[in-house]
Amino acid sequence: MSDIIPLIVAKYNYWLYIILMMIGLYAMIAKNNLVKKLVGMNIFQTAIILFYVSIGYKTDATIPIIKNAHGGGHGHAAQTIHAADYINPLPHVLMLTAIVVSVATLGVALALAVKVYQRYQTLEEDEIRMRLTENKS
Amino acid sequence: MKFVAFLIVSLCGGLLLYATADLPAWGDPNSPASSHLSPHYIEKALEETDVPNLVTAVLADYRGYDTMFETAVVFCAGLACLLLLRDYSRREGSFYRHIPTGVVIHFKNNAKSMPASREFEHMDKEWVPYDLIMKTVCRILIPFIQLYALYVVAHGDFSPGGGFQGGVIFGSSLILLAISYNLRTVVQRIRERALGFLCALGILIYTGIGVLCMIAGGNFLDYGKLAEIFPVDPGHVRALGMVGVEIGVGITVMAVMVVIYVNIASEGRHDEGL
Amino acid sequence: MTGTVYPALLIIGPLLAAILCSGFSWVEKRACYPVAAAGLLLAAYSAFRVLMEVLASGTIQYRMAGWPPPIGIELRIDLMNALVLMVVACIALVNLFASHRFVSRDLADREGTFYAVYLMFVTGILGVSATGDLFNLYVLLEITSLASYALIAMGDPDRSPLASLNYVFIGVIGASFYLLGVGYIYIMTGSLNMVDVASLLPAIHDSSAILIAFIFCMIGVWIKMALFPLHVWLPNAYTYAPLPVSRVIAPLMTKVMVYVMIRLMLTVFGLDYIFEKLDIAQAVVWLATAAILAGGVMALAQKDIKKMATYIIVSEIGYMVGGAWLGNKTGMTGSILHILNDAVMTFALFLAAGNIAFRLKNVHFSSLEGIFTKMPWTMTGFVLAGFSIIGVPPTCGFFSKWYLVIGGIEAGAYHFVAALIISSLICAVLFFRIFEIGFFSDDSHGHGHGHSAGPEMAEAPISMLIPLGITSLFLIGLGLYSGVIVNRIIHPFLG
Amino acid sequence: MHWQIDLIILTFIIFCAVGAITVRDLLSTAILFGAYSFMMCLLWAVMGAVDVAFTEASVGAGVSTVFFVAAVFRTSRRTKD
Repeated sequence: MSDIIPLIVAKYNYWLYIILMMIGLYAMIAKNNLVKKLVGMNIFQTAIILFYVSIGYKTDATIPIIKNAHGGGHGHAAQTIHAADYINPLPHVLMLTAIVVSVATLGVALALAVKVYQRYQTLEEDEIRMRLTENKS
Repeated sequence: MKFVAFLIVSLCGGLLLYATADLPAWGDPNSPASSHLSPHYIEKALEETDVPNLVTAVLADYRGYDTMFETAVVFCAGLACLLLLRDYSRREGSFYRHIPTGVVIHFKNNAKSMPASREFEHMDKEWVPYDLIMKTVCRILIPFIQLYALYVVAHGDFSPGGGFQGGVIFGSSLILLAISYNLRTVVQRIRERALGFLCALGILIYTGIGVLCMIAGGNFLDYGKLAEIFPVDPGHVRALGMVGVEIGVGITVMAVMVVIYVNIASEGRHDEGL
Repeated sequence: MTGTVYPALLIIGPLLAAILCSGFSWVEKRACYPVAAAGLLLAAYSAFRVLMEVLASGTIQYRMAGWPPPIGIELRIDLMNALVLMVVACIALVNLFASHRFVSRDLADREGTFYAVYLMFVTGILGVSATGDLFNLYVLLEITSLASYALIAMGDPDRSPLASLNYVFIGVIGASFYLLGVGYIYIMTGSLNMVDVASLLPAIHDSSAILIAFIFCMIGVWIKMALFPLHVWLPNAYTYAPLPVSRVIAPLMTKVMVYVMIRLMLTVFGLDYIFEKLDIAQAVVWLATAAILAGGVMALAQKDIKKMATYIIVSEIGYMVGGAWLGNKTGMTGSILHILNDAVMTFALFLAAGNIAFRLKNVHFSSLEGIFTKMPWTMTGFVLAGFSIIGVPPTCGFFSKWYLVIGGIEAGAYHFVAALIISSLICAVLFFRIFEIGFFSDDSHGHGHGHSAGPEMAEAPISMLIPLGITSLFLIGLGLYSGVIVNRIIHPFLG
Repeated sequence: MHWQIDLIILTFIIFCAVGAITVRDLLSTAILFGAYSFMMCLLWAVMGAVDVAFTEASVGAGVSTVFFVAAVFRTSRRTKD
């Protein structure tokens, strides 16, 4: 037991992202309302983004913008940059892309939801299914 | 359904928890993710691209191809909303309010409409715009939001921000206008056709810069080669290329955000809405 | 390094055409179709040149933005990519020609936007097949999916938006799982380039994180390709989509996902890892067997050509996944060859269905009576496509099935072989049932009329028949030259 | 990185996420989702991912929420779960 607690503490961000991912995935699968499902979808995607951002984090490092790059005349030619001083920028780049992709998907999905509502006058999946069976019979 | 969902979710959670044990410790500077590729980006980016914001440098240069498709995703979303929701049929009837007396007139026939005059105001059926305070505050605020958006785009090389953020902020300033006044105000200020052109223009700028690099003899998006066409400092040309690209991204994102909003809020009729 | 420009043109051509299309849709709608055709022609020509260059001089690496591979993104085109790219570009082009009449009839007010989204779909799918970077693959996959969500929802106004929305939910779960898998690969190796990752992985094969990365990547890809228990989104989405859309999404989307799976297996994780470290190959082959049988049985229950074809796709996915997981070269050969053949034959089937739907407005079995006399040419193509799916020798479907069966026997997976044979029989039943309805159940009063007026010909327009004709020729051509394809392309690729 | 701040934000995130998917009014769902995004953005800012936080603040907490509100305005606020 004593070695599990440091494990949890050292990686609590990973644990958190797993919890959020589970919440999002559960909402996407189990919820009945289409907008709720979309909220779940976004929570799911944000959880993954949190995971990537956690990958990039480094202790004792600062944000990935080079300090004094153009300040102090031509300082930057002589300045040496240590990788350990700055947070890894690559996951941030990937996640910028992922955020934009998620908002694009959200836009299209909401457009579809509005279209579904125009047709069935409801956002509840079971009610839509009921209308469909009514139409058939 | 709930039980199945619970089962699937627990299974996924369990698998991921199982893998967590082997992940490198959180914030470890020597983890593979921080020691394989990223030192190159951190140590060489300023020298190679002359851009101090590493995220922008990686986003628009090293992984510029990704970013082009990211813009393409946004562009595609805008087109998709137009394709799905745009409704060219006209809604029946319209409401006018006589401003001095507050009397509302309802025209049931579309063919007739109130002649333009200052006394009558075209009114939404569902959405009643907010009061004077709201309008005035937003009116004062919007130019500053837009100025800030432009700053974010232009200053993306040196500080957090860039084309996406700037574009989204600019787009949301127009959305704010739509919410505080009404949708028609926005649609009159910036026509649908103009928005459509702007969507295409932004990504065309991005792709065009890439193609220019190819014409100059480099690979696609190799901004370094632009120095051979344009009279610019070869050491700084990559940064300039990135600014150009970011402007393109900003334009597309701005236009697409407004297109998506307008189409969702008015169900594609572009007449009235939130 | 400035080598060939064709890999870049392959992607940029359709992308630029999409941008121009969306611009032109606001000023001159008639310009959209030629622009789209030009973009796809450029893509097809580039794909052809790329294939030639790969055959002549081996793998092409195109460095985007000029940065060397692990730092920048590269397009990496080897023999398998080149083959898939060629098929994708050709099918997209032929479908554009076949769709023009339909689009200008049914979607006249949004023609330009439709072509633009269609081109974005093609761009995405070409990009997925060309890229050598794991994250780039995700972005392109999302473009493809986003475009297909929009295109699918253009169909039947009653059902298609809902089908598309369900596809959105499941598609996002699939893509996110894939992204999660890539995240685990990234955290363990620090790289995103496929070849670089492959060189770093052997050192950490025993890590549980890599196992989870593999599982999540695979589940993500399986969801996107609709492998049997995860296929629930596919039939509705493809059935209610408009025909010009479903006949390009159905052959391409699923097949390209199979390609992605094989790429992940061969290039990223490596066969050693999959077949020696992990002990799941047997289970996956069983899953594929279930997919083949379930797809076939569900296809039997349908009364509509389009819906039947969607279940046939579910069954065909089982062939390809099973072949790839048999763990021997013959099975893998069959699987890759089947990507090519299945894309062409599904396309031919949907083209024929599209021609029928253009005239009859639906493709329900009950309305097919006497269809052979009404649309003889279309039905010739339909018969060829049917024979190919059943696996009758001169058509291409036979040869890939042959490799799959041999591979199954070599691997000792007799249940898979049995499923393949049963599935062929089921397909035979399916298609002969349609032939029977179309050929023999010519109702008697129609016969009486026949003497006076003659059988009424209502063939589809020529612009829709020519694409079908070309595709049918390809069905036979690919069959006759499958030996060449295997010896020149697939065997050198597998080494 | 201060773990106290972290912990507070993390708790808020979980609450907002659970709240957003359980509350029985779609408008509240949309607003809670905005709050969730904003908390997430704070967390990323604390973790040093300024660009990602900036994007999330403008996209997630801003535009996405507005899209949700617009869609709810066009459809209905009613939900059964």
